[in-house]
Parts: sequence; structure tokens; C-alpha cells
Amino acid sequence: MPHLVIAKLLTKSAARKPSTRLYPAEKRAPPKGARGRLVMKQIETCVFCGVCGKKCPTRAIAVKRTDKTWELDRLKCIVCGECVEICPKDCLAMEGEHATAFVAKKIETHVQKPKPAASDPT
Amino acid sequence: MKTALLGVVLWLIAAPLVGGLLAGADRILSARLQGRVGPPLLQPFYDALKLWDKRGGVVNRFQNFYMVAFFAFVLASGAIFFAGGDLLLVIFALTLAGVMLALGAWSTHSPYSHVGAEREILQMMAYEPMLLLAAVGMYLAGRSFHVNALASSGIPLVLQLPGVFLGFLLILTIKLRKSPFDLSASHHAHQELVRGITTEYSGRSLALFEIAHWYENVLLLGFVWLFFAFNPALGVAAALAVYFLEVVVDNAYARLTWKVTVRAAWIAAAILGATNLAVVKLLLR
Amino acid sequence: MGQRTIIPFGPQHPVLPEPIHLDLVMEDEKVVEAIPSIGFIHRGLEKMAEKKDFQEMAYIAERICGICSFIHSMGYCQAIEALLKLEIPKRAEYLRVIWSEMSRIHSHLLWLGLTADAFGFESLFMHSWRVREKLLDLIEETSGGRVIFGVCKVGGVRRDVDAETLRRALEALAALEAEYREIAGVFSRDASVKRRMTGIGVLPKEDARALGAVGPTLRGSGVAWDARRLQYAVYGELDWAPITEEAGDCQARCLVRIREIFQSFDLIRQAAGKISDGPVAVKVPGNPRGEYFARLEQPRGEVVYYVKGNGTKNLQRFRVRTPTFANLPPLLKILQGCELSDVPVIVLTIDPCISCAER
Amino acid sequence: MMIEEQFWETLDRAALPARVGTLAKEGWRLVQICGSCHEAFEILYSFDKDDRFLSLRVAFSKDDPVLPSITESYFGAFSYENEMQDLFGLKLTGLKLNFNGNFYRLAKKNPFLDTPPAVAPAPGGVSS
Repeated sequence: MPHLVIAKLLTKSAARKPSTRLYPAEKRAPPKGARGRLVMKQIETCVFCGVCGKKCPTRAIAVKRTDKTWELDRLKCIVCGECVEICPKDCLAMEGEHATAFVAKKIETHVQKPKPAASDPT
Repeated sequence: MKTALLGVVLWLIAAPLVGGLLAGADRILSARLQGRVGPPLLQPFYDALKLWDKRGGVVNRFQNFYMVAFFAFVLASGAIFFAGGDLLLVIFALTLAGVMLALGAWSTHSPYSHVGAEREILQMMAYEPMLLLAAVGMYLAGRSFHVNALASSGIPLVLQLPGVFLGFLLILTIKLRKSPFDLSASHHAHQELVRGITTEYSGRSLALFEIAHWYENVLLLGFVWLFFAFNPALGVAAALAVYFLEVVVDNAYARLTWKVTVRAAWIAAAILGATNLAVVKLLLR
Repeated sequence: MGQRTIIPFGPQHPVLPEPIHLDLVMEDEKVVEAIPSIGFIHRGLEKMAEKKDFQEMAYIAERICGICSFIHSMGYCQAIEALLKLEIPKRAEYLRVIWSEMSRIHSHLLWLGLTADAFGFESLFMHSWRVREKLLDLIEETSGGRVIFGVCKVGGVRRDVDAETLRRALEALAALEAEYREIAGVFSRDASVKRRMTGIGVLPKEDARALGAVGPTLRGSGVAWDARRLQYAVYGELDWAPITEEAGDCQARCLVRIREIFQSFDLIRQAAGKISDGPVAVKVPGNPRGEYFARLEQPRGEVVYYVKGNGTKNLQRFRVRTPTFANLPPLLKILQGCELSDVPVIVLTIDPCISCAER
Repeated sequence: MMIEEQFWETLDRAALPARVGTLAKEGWRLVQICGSCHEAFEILYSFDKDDRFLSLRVAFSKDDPVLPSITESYFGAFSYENEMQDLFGLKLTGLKLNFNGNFYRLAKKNPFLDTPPAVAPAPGGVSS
């Protein structure tokens, strides 16, 4: 019976660069279209229609029209991207890079600043 | 007498350093063979230091005693060897060390430890004949059981005992706890016995086991060196080459069962060892 | 002899990171009997369907298992689509086949690695997973997720793969196949691997049938049953046949998987060659009513989805019979009389996924 | 997509072992057993042979949770039957390999026995 069948593979591996990365020091670029984490791209254009929250399968998003806030419970989010697809104002985006680990549970809140009045000097 | 004392001191101080570095080199080499980056060279020392800092959980009073006894016998065994003493004493001290390790595992209540201890004993049964044949072979070829006399005799033992040397390489795989013969405790806990014989050890006693293993490895490579002692520099090179070979073999084999291990070791002893001895006995008459 | 000890195996055992507990009744190193218990992580997913919207359930179905994730969501969607009498676009069917074959390769490579680890062949384990990692990159590029694809929905798929991405994926797959060939050679030829698998854990053909084995466990015993023969999705339009081995031992089950990986590479190529342009999803009309059993071939074997709808958006009953559950009785049978050192290898050759089995 | 034609048979639980025995003799393969419990118990046994898919439906009242085992004909059914025993609290008679409720290790006994009323999912929102 043949012995050391793997020898060729071992020699090759020893000769070439390792396939692994020293992760936190060296990161790879995520491929295009990868679903890493959900981000609120621009709260300024949000109209607080709340469709993202209704469409979310895990109810991770809460939209409060009165307070003009958009909240995300990242531990509930399953990064499916339904909200990004449905958003009529294109406020939400999916980033390729993954969210990092959490130490404490928290809810990410985005508040829209009140629109400056027309007479306001800018 | 002076050189003997020097040998003992060197053994006690330098052996763990050399053994630890060898273990580190082993891990880097294994990683590269597997296509990984691998840990830094000093990782085994970091690991041992980390273990030393951890709280040790013991299940009974005897457990640590046996581990210390194992450590002491390994040290004694190597001290005899590097002081140039009697090879037979070295082998029996090493055997006693193994017995202590098995007893330590037996003293706990973990079934994994128990099976590990049983397998350790089976492993000793497997390699002991070949180890003794190696000593007898050296006696026949070098006319002495004393490491000192053998080393200074200038006889190229490896040329007279090629069969014994090959057989010794086989049981070296068992002693170094490498695949395919890492039955009682492998490097990784990924086996049917979890960590086998050391399952119930933690903290300092586990660190002690690791350090004892470094000592043991150096001692075993000392045996390899003895085969080439007629040219000390060649001996060191041969010992390192053998270690390298063992790492490659470790990465090229699946773990085999205890039945296969015992059979392979005994067949090696019977064919390679005994034939070689018969030839030496006839030719050197 | 005669003195029996019980060795606990799992639910936390380094060689089998699965929450199954086996009480191994031992005589020395021989296993006399294996007594299983499961349920450590029973999640009640079947019950959840009674409270969740049936379209959102697809995400939950996908999370039954982290390895055969895609085929779980595909099976669920097929069952619902059958209730709705929904014809989904051809392009979506082809994409589903491509993704499910990718997930088969990924699952089998994972299995090869774990099995190598079970018999202490660490470098082989690492190399299997090295190749698998590249396949995960491909999955991420085409679907957006690495193990949870998240692309299957009732009525089709959620994402189209453009021609350029598909072409690059095919090129990468060809390179991958060459790398995999080397690993497959070690599994099928190496002496020490053979020694650990040949003649170990033999499941005769009759027992495999009688005990309800599925997937490679069944095909390794010489029964040519593969649920893809039901011609769901577009399997009817592709050229393939179930892979079988006769010996029924660990080696046979391993060889079935090794050959299935090659077959999956081929199926992906065929599907990519035949795929036509068009939409990838249709609108879902109304709520499901009636009952249906959808059967699909997962990497681990045949999976059965039973759905019962009453015209509301919640299902009345949702039931998954995963392949691991069907393979438990054969496992207990082949564990009887084996050596302790063979237990991990035997347990792994049914490719257990206990969280699947409990849902 | 091809929607498979599936055949159904409804029968009394007393007639089950005999019917299953015939199927076993004819060489049908046991595909799955599915238990449900809403107003009453409903157990579905699925078999297939030569690409024909047949399901037997057995229904009975919750007050009398006893079911004959089919392990006589299909020994492999013990896993399904033990599962039903543990999840639904059914009593299987003639079960050839009975783990007596120890197959599943569950925090709650027979969790699938009572069906809570269907509740619509809470509207989008984060509990504060």
C-alpha cells in the first residue's frame, strides 16, 4: 500500500507562502456585494417611512417618526439586506466588512437633526 | 568526574531550553507543511509560562505527586546519560518515569485518563524491547554499557548497527508522541481520549509535563547522537535531521491503533534489531 | 474482561463538536453498546413557524444548520412554492442548483477535514479546509454570505449573478478542482488512511435500508437513492447519476463523498453552461394552503420538509426531517462492537449534524 | 419546477401495524414520521418506493395518547417514535428500543403537546 501520499502536497506547502493571514494585522478586502454589516448611510434623507423596520425578519430596526430616530439592534440583525433593498430613499447600505464583537448590548441610534429654517444663515 | 558533573549541569539547564526551542521549531515547521503561518518560535515557552500562572485543579492528593515523580525520574534518567553513566540505568529510569505518569493518570477518576494510562503501558510494552535491544547492540558493538566509553570509543555505532538504528527511529516516534503512534496523548486534544493520559492535569502540573517532555526529547535525541558519537558534530546534525524527519512523519500519517503500534514495534525489534545483533555477534567475534 | 465501563462521548468532545451525547458501554477498548441522547440545543424551530410569517420563515429554515444552510432554505421555499402552485423562473432554478452544489462541495470538504482530524491526520485536515476556504470566498462573491447564503426566497432567489462573476467563479472552480484532486488522492490511496477506514463500521445493504439510512451513508452501502433523482429544480436537465460504493464501510462512505465533490464541480459547470437570461424571482400570490412534503438531497442525505398551510400567513405545521436524524439508527448499529479508537471515525462517517437533527 | 404527486391514505391507529407490515414486505422505504398536535393528534408516516410517495395519516384524540409502534416492521423508526414520545408525550406500545423519555434532554417536558394560540409577530420595534 502506498505510504507518504501526502508528501508532495507537504513539500509544495512548505515551498510557497502560507495560505493563512495574521488576521487582525492583515485584513483581506471583502468581495463586492458581500454582506458584512448594515450601516445607516445618510440619516439626512430618511423620510421615516418605517418600511425597513416592517420588512426586517428579526425586528432589529425601529423607526420613530415623531422623534426622527432610526434605531438598530445589531445583535438582532441577521444581515439579510432586505431593508437595504426596500429603502425608497437609499439611506441604508451593506458594507462588506463585518461588524466587530460587542462587549455590552447596545442599540445604535441615529437622529435626524432638525432641518434648518430657510431664513437661517448657513 | 569533572566532565560528568558538567554534563549533569548542562543537562539540567540547557536541555529544557533546547527542547523548548525544538518544540517551537516543530510547530513552525508543522504549520508550514500545512500551509499555515504558525506561532512564533518561543510559543512553547509562552504556553508553559501561561500554564504556570494558571490555577491548578487537582482531583486528589497523589496526582501531583506522581507528576513530580515523573519529572524527577526523567531528570534522573537524563542526568545518568549526560554524566556518561550506564545505558541500562538510563532506560530503567525512563521506564520508571513512564510508570509514574501512568499511575498519576490512574489515580484520577476520568475514564479518558484511565484508557490513556492503559495505552501508555501498552506503548511501553511496545517500545521497551527495541530500546533494550539498542542498549545490548551498543554493548556488543562498543563493548560497554557506559555512555562515556561508547562516546569516546570512536566506533561508528551506526554503521555496525543500522538495523537497530532504524528500529530505534520507529520507537522514537512513539516516545516523541508523534503520529502515527500518538496513542496515549497527542499534541492536540482532538482524539477519542480528549487529551488521554494528561486529561486531568492542569496549571503547573501540566506545565511540568510539558517541560518534562522537552527534557525527554533531548534525552532521546542524545540516544540518536550516541549512534554517531564517533564524529560529535555529525551526531548533532543527525539528531536534528531525525527530529525533522519525525515532524514530517507526524504530518504524513493518520493515528494508528494500539494493536498496530505494538505489532509494528515488536516486528521492528524482532527483524531489524535481532537480525542486526546476530550479524554483529557473528562478525565481531 | 467482562468488566464494563461507561465512557461519556459528548456533548462536548473535542473530536466531535456536536451536541450529541453517547454513553459508550465498553469492555476494555471494545464498544458493546452506544446509548444516545440529544436535545441539548433543541430550539423549537418547527414551532416557530406557527408564529412567523411564512416568507420570513425562509431565513429561519436556512439557520437550521450552518453548513447545509442553502439547501435548507431551498427546501423550505420549494415546499411553499408547491403549496402555492408557483412556477419560478428558470434562471432562479439554475442559480439554486449552482448554489446547492457549491454548498455540497463546501460541506463535503468540511467533512473530509473533520474526518482527517478524527483519525489524527492533522495536516490533511488543514489542507482540506484550506481548499474549502477558497470555495467559501466564491460563495461570498456570488451570494454575499460565506456560510449563510441568504439568497433563497419564496418565489425565486434574491440576487442575480452577472455573467462576468459567473465566468470568474467557473475559472476559480477549475483551479480549485485541481487542488482538490491532490487531497482526494491522499484520502483514497494513503496506507494509513486506509488502515483507519477499510473494514471499519460496516453497514450491510439490508441494514442500511431497514434502518432508514440516507445520503452517503446509504449510497456507501450500495443503494442508489439520491433525492436529486426526483428532478426538483433543474436536476432533470443535467447529466448525472447517483454515486454508490459497495463495501458499506467507512472507506466506502468516504469515497462516495470524494466522488460527489467531483460530480458537483461537473454539475456546476453544466448548469452554468445551460443557464438562460431572465428574471430571478416572481411575486408571491397569497398565502399557502394545503400540505406537501418537499424532498431534497443535502450533502448529508435526503431532507424532508413537511408544510401545512391553512390560508393564513402562518403555517399550521412545519416539520423538517434532517438526514442526520435518519442516520442515527444506522450509527448506533455500526458502533456496536467497534474499537474505542474507531468511534470518532465511525461517528463522523455519517456526517452528523446534531443541531440539524434537533431543529 | 416539478411538483411531485403525493398519495395519501387515512387509517385507524389499530390498523396501522398491519398496513405498515404490508408496506415493509412490499419493499417500501420509510421516509419519515411526523407528529402534530393541535386539536387532536395527527401522525403522518411517509414511505417511498420506485418514485412513488405515500403517506399514511393516523388521527386520534388528545385524551387517549396511545399509539402502536411500527418498530416491528421498521426498526429504524425507533428514533422517530422516541422523539414523539419525548416531544408530544405520546405512549408508544410495543416500541422495540425505548429510551423511556431520555432520548431528548429537554428543559420542559413534552414541549410540543400544547399549542399556544397563534400570535401575530410584534410590529417593528425594539423593546426598551
